Amino acid sequence: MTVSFLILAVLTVAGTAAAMGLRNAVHCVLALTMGFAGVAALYLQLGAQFVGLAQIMVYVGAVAILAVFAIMMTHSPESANSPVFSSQWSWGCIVAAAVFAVLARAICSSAASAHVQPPQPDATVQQIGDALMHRYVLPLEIMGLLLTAALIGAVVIAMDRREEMK
Amino acid sequence: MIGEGILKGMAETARNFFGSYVSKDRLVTLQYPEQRDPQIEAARSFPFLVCDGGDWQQAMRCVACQICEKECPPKCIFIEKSKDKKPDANGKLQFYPAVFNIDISVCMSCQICAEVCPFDAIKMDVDHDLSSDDRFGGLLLNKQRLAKSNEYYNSIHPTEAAAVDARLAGERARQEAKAKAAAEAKSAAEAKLAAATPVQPAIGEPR
Amino acid sequence: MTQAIDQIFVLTKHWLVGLVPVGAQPLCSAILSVAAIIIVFATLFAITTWLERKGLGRMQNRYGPNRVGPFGLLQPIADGVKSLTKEDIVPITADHAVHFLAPVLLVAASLMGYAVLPIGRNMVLVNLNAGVLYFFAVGSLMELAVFMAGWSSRSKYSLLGAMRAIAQMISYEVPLVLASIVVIMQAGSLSTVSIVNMQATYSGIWPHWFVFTPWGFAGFVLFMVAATAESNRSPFDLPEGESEIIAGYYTEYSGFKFALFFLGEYIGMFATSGMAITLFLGGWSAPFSFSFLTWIPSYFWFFAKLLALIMVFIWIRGTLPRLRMDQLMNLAWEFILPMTLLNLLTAGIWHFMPAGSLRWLVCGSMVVVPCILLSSRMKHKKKLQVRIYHYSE
Amino acid sequence: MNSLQSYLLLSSLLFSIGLAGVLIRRNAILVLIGIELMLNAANINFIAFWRFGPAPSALTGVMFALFSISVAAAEAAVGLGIILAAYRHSRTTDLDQMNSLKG
Repeated sequence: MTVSFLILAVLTVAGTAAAMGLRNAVHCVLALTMGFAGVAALYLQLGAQFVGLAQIMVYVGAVAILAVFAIMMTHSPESANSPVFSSQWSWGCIVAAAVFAVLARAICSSAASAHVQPPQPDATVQQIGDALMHRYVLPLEIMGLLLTAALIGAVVIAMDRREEMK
Repeated sequence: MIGEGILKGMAETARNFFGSYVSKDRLVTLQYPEQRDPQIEAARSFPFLVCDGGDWQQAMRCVACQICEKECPPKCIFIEKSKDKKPDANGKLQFYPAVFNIDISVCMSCQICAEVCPFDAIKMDVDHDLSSDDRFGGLLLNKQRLAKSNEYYNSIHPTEAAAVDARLAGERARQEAKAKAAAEAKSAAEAKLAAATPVQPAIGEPR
Repeated sequence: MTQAIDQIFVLTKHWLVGLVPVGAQPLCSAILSVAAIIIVFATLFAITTWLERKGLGRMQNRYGPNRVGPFGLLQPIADGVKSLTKEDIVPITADHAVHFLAPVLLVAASLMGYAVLPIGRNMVLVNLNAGVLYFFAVGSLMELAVFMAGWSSRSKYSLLGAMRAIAQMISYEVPLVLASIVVIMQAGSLSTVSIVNMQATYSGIWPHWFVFTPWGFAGFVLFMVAATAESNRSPFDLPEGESEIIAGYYTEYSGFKFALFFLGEYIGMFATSGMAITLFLGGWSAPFSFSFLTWIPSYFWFFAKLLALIMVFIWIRGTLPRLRMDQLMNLAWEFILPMTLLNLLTAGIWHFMPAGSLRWLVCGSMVVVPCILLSSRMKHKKKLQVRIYHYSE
Repeated sequence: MNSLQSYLLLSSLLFSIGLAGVLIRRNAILVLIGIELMLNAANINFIAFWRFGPAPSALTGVMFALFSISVAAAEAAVGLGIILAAYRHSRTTDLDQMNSLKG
């Protein structure tokens, strides 16, 4: 393990753990952006430049802002004093820890995961574009359709229908 | 077409930009501390105390009647009346303000003090660049800083000052005439003189 | 000789890097480049504040700053000293950590964009394969910084300003990216260096700048409008509309943090202008291929273009009044977005038509006709008309 | 050098953190964010497997990560829309209080 990987891993885990554990919801999202940025840096470290930058643009630039807006729109003063964690939080922690234990054991015992790093493959934008336009053109189109549907659906769900009900 | 008005506006600002370098009369800004607009007569800033004659302590018109202190809406005037009396400019014995302070950081330049003063002792100044690095002391004007001569008053508000001077002169003349008449009547009571018609003194020579 | 002058900074850096041990060379090289970028653009920021105040003053028939130094040239230094010595006030209810981090993040995010801007020939910090994407990804960090500033201040004005700013930045990021996609389509690359290299060739004396094509010109104008909104400049400066919400999201900042916000905003403006130069105006290439023009070093051309764009920004700020929020949003979604989408189509048609006057005619009309139609429709709907005050007489 | 194992361990840790968040948080928005985290963990796996896999030139992992990011974005938009609608209905985002299906 290199130093850069360790730094990024600590950053990511700290950010996401803070995002799930802090009291103030806005602080949670701000910590989460740190975690997302760490993940993006991990992608860059793995040589997937395009994915890493897309991650920053989508998660930090859009999802985090969206979440923050949603938190501020649903904020109510009485929620400031209510408990942060649900009543069965200990069970949740146990389940998560168990899942991690199982996954970690599987990973450590697997022979396939002992691979050493092969030489850097290049995933240039050109190659990604070629792949998107040839081999993966159908998923791309479906993705476009999905995003359009999500756009319309989100607007329709979030729209205030009080005007119509009158 | 969108943007037509934008281009028109941009042409206008460009004309102003280059015009300001070409023709000097476009630039109306005065370089303030060095250049100043001529003072207009109606300008008012803060009150000052009018003095007749030379020595400011002797010649202050104020008799410490404290009307201005009571009338001042923001209560920025502080007067301490003297215990003894001193002769004023006319030689008459009067009270005088032992302390007269105006906090011009509080003063709102309403001019009420000048209007209520029965002695025409407090008037409005035009001096406005009073900024000071001392936040409290620098803006608390004491008697000495407030005292200004009648000539100065005449120079900043000539019309008003002339009217005030005329009125004061008239009053003084009337008083003198009355005193004279009283004296003459006293002497006439025994001398049995004919009517003593007092002559009005000429206006404009108050002192 | 010409080459040496052109590459003087690159050669100097190589010489300096050669002085340190081999192991530290990459780090040293990076530090040198970053320091150079920060110093140069912070100086440009200082010059721009002076230029802006002077230019705005002259447009309003005033003198502008003229006290500190000759022609007021030392005014930025005086401003800097003033903001450094001012008291740093943090509201007692503010979220202290976030309040502190917001200006730092803003400046850092706006400086990060310069990593992919080719300032001159061979003068780019990193030639990223996905440079343009990197630029926009980093630009989206600024929204987060703005939100942090507005939210952590615990002030209504700050929060309203931040909300306005984020809504505006998100709305205009779409046309900003879409307007630059035409260039990416034509260049076939997301790397800023290869985009500039494509434009730095000449046919006759004319350069192959993308702005000299119908879709390039339309894209450039749309990009600049979106960039103006993205950097919160007048006439899109609603987030800091002084008459309504004091100073927007940095209402509660004072002293040096306020100066940092100012710096971040200007640095961001330079970065987007630099991107516009890279994408449409040929980057560091000379406007004509005359030998006396190409003799002038490449970085000079970049900064000349940058200063020209900054002056246009100042000119527009001196001319136009602030928009209303609904006008702003209507402009983005009803005019600029359809225009950018149509522009994509135009660029595609341009690519596949044979060169000639017919291509110019078709693509030119594809830009002009929708522009006229859309603007007349907007005028018809009275969306951009003069405001009528119903209740004031 | 980093091994595939370290990336996989990191991603499983991220997944568990996301899962714990989903299970223990009361705020619906943070639960949604937990789901996003789990998706991110999966993406790290995709990229890591692509990088260490036998045929990186096929770009399968990168493609999958890209599509998964766009699906996640769509999911976030729709999910937050649903949370807003639910909030408008029950005036809360507390999942422990949202316990009736009846409108």
